[in-house]
Amino acid sequence: MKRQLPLLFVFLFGTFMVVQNFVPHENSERAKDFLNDWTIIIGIFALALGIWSLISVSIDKINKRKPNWEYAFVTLVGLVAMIFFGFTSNVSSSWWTYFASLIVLLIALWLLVQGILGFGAGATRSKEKFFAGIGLGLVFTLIAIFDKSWEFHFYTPEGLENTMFKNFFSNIMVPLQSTMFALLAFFISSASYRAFRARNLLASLLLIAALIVMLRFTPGPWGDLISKTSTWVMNVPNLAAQRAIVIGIGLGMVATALKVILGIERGYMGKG
Amino acid sequence: MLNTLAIIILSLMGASLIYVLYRTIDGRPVERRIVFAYIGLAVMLPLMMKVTPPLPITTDVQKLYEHIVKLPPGSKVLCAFDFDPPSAPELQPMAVAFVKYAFKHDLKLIIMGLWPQGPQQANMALQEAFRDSLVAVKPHEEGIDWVNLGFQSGNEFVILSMGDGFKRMFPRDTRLIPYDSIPILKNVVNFSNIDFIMNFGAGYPGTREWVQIGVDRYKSDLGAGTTAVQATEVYPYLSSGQLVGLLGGMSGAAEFEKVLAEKGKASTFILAQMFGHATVMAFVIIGNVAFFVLGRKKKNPEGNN
Amino acid sequence: MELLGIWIGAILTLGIFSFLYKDNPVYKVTEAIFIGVSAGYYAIVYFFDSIYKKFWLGAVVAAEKDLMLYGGAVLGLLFLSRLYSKTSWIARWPLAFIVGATAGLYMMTYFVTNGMNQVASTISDVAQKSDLAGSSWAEVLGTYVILVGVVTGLIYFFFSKEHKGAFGAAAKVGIWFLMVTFGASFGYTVMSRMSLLIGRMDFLLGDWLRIIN
Amino acid sequence: MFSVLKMKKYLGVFYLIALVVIYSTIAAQVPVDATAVVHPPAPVTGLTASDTDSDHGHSITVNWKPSTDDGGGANSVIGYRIMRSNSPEGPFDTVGIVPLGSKTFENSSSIEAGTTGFIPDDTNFYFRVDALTADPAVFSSSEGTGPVHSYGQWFNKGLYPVLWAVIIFTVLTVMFVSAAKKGKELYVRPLAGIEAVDDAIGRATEMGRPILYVFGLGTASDIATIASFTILSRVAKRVAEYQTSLIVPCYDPIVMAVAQDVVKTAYMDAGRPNDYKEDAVHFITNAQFAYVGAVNGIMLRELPATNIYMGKFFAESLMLAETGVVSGSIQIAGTDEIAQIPFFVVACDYTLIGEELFAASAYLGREPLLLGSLKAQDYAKAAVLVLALFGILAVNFAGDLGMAWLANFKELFKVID
Repeated sequence: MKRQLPLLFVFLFGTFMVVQNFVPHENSERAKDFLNDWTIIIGIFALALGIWSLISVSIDKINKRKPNWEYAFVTLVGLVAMIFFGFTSNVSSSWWTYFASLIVLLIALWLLVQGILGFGAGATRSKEKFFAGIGLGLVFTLIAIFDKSWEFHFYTPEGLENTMFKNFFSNIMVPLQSTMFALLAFFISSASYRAFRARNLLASLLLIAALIVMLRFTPGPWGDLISKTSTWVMNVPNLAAQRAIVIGIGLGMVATALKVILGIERGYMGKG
Repeated sequence: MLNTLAIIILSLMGASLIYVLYRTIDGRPVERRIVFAYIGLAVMLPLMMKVTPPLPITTDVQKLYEHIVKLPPGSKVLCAFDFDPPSAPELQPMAVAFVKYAFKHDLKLIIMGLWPQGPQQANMALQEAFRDSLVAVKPHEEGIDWVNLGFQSGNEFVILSMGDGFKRMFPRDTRLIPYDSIPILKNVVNFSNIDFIMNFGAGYPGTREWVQIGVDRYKSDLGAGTTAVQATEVYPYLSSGQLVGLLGGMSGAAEFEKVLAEKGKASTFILAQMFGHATVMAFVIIGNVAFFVLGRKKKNPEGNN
Repeated sequence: MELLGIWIGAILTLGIFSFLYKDNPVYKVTEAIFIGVSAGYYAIVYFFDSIYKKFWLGAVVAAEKDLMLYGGAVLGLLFLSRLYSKTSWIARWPLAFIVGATAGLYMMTYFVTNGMNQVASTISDVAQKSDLAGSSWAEVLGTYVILVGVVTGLIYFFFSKEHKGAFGAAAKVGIWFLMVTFGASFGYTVMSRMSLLIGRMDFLLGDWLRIIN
Repeated sequence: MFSVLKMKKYLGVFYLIALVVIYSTIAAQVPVDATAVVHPPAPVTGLTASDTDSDHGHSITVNWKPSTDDGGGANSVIGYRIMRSNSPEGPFDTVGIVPLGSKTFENSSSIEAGTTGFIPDDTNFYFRVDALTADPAVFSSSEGTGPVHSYGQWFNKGLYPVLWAVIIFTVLTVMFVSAAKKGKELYVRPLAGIEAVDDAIGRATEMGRPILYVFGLGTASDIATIASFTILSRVAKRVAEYQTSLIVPCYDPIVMAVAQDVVKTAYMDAGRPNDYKEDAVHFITNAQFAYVGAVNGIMLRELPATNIYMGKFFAESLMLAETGVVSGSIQIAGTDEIAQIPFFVVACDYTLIGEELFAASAYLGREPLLLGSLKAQDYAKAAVLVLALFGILAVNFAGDLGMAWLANFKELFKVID
């Protein structure tokens, strides 16, 4: 039951999708659309598990004073703040109650999670922490309900329009993302210096092809010849090898998928 | 002052590469942090220099230029911004130069985007253009001289449906004003009322889709500015005449600024890019020269597949 | 406010760049901020995309309720059984659904696009008698080089035959082709990545420090 | 991927609208010479309408023989207008306009009721085709045809070649797997990257440093990730046996959940369930570059002896591999993302290229069941080669040998769904 039933599910759904491909009827298309929607909905529940993993690993780090535990606080604050911003919006003209609520929420969650984790580990005072957390959470909710300084948005997407949510995105996420991406320029150069050597025939082929293409993008006296050669390299040997790789990958995938459907490959269930 | 300093440092860096070569040959390759420093400075310093590198104008850019100058004042140009911030260093300078030129020569711009962040990039380009003293001579009004129709999801299907009528895909502009109440869009039904399409594309959907639908199906004139990576892919459309001209990557942008006489960021960026590329190549060459000198002494045991 | 944003952006940018020197506290703080904020950001975006737009609007408040969507919600809830180790085996059901359905879907997609259609493209790529008139000899030769590349490249990927003799030689030619490809795409990417760095430098020197422009 | 599939359904509608616009524009622009009187052209003949075959329904195909004044005769036809009605008497509405020379038109819609131009199934329609001239007022209508109704089919006849190929491949796989099960020795050539895995784990044990296993950005529904799970289960088992530690930072929460199961089971199989630590496999974030930043941090702080990258990788491939060099780790990579293979080849010690990643799970376990399918893959590759070579010969020489039907051999493989 624990292992056979899932394998049966895999077989049934897998076969269904294979057969679906041959059936153009609209019922088959609708069924496929539903399976697609299901995958998306399952994904968000899984994300909750992921966030829980991030939180519990961070808290564990802090509690056990593992190396670099201080930074786990920063992660947790960033995470909770972003989720808070996403579900709420500030409706009063001043921001202080809004941010005060965020701090109350942080403390409440901290106590709550400490309490929950404490139950399992049998730590002292976990009950007290848990209930203190719930109490603070209640205070936090009451402010929202009665103070009218800010509000919840679980059922309307206005949270996405929250000013702070947007600011955090454009002033923190965007620069961090593009800077991280820009690091690639540095890594490429150090790799070129260290590893790009004509050690043997294969490495030399790689190096020569790379140099030809690089020269093409660097203005200089080589001009037309290099431009023609690099176009040839891209259109002839490159195309050929890409096709060989694509066919290989395709067959590898088809074989793996087939093994999964037939229940021969079960690595993903923990069993090899 | 900054200029001179940058030139001096860059020349010193060039000279010091000989020492790097010596060390590498000696079997003591420099640390990666030094390589990082070289790359960082090689990209940063040229940005501070007021030097324009001599750039020959390639025929792709020349062709686009010749087509644009022929557009009479009052021509309606559809501007498709199909890129996002990561591609902005290459594409934004092209867009800025084009917008400035258009405003100075009284071309009417109809802006849209197949990428969510495209219309924002367009707004940034417009802001930049308005700062230009020659553009500011004459007031340019939204809705009369230009309009931003915003982003529409649906990739190539958006272009396809625009053939039926722009209004279908863009019932309102970004200010939420209905299509029919925008002066510039009066008499603009579909592609047949557009004199030229300019696309700034960084991938899918982008130049390829505009060629396949806008040009092949609706017979419009299309010019494009793309990233260097994309340029290789759309190059065939240029030789077949489906594109009137092509700006490829940073060098395309710099050449475009040069032919339009709109000095902009690309002219300095191209210098940074040239130095960056040259530095990477220099390190590849140093590594290999050292390897061949050293290689005779001992075999490198490190193997790769 | 905009100025504050630029300063925060610049400080974070420098924090990431500091990693190039070595791992340090500034980078660690930057990294921690990045992890927390991005995890929160995507949690919110996905929540509104799937729970709100898809499920809530589609199956709860809609006039014509898509009752099938509840199936997804039930499977999703089953996934949460992992939170308690005694019931965690139930989570294998939604997992079996995802793996099974996508294995079936991908099996067919790749069979067609990476298998069958590639046969057709290989046939079309090689110069045919009818093309010979309009092409130069170099172009015609090129198409045969493509054919050699595809054949030898595929031979390299054979697993159950020893790479010996003529077969081994073909496999060797195949790996030459692969290496040229790898070199070309490496060189190609090097050139396109430099502009990302230029973009960041422009932000630091221009928008933040205002020493250029 | 899914959105593209969905979009295809609407392609017909868009295409139809596009056609209407082009040809109405063309028709509007053709100068009408006021002095010349255009006579009504000969109407089209042989009009038939039937349900479109091998589709999801909601589509009717109309066929006709062109007017004699199309490209000949009075040469006055500029196009055809396809008209549809719910009753034989009319009124008829325009559903499409096609250029001169056309003989067929597909009137189709999406399956969603309420979308533009929706065509309900099992509803009777009547069709008529008008031959148009440059003068919008002058045209000739054909005889009506009908009733005709659309309905969905349960099999797509265009996919027969695919069906046969899939059946052959499945049979081959099952055959080789069962042959392997019976104990038939199967040769597989050595793969350097796979043989290095064991040494690398041994090395980690000697150095007392952990092993880092990275899935990349794949989700649980990527086949590359599924292959990677099997590799992880082998690696985790060895790790448990050698009593080394393992770190698996995850980008996708489902991948995390599965990987936790995989590692836990591997520890139990190795007889060391108590050594399994819950936080060995943990989620970081599903933002690409934040994930890279975190993994890079782990590499420099935990100094793993071995980094294994298996799965789907994008721009982060080189960032990870270069940082791994700094921490002095042995690096083994495998991905099916073609654009990233070069970076791994340059910066890692061993790289599994494309298909080798999918073969790796079979290699690591050396289980006959899994090895059997490698043999089937090889046969499929051989078939691809033979068919392609045959197709090239057929295209060039079939005509000369009087077998013209073979010249279109490659069409068999052009599958558009």
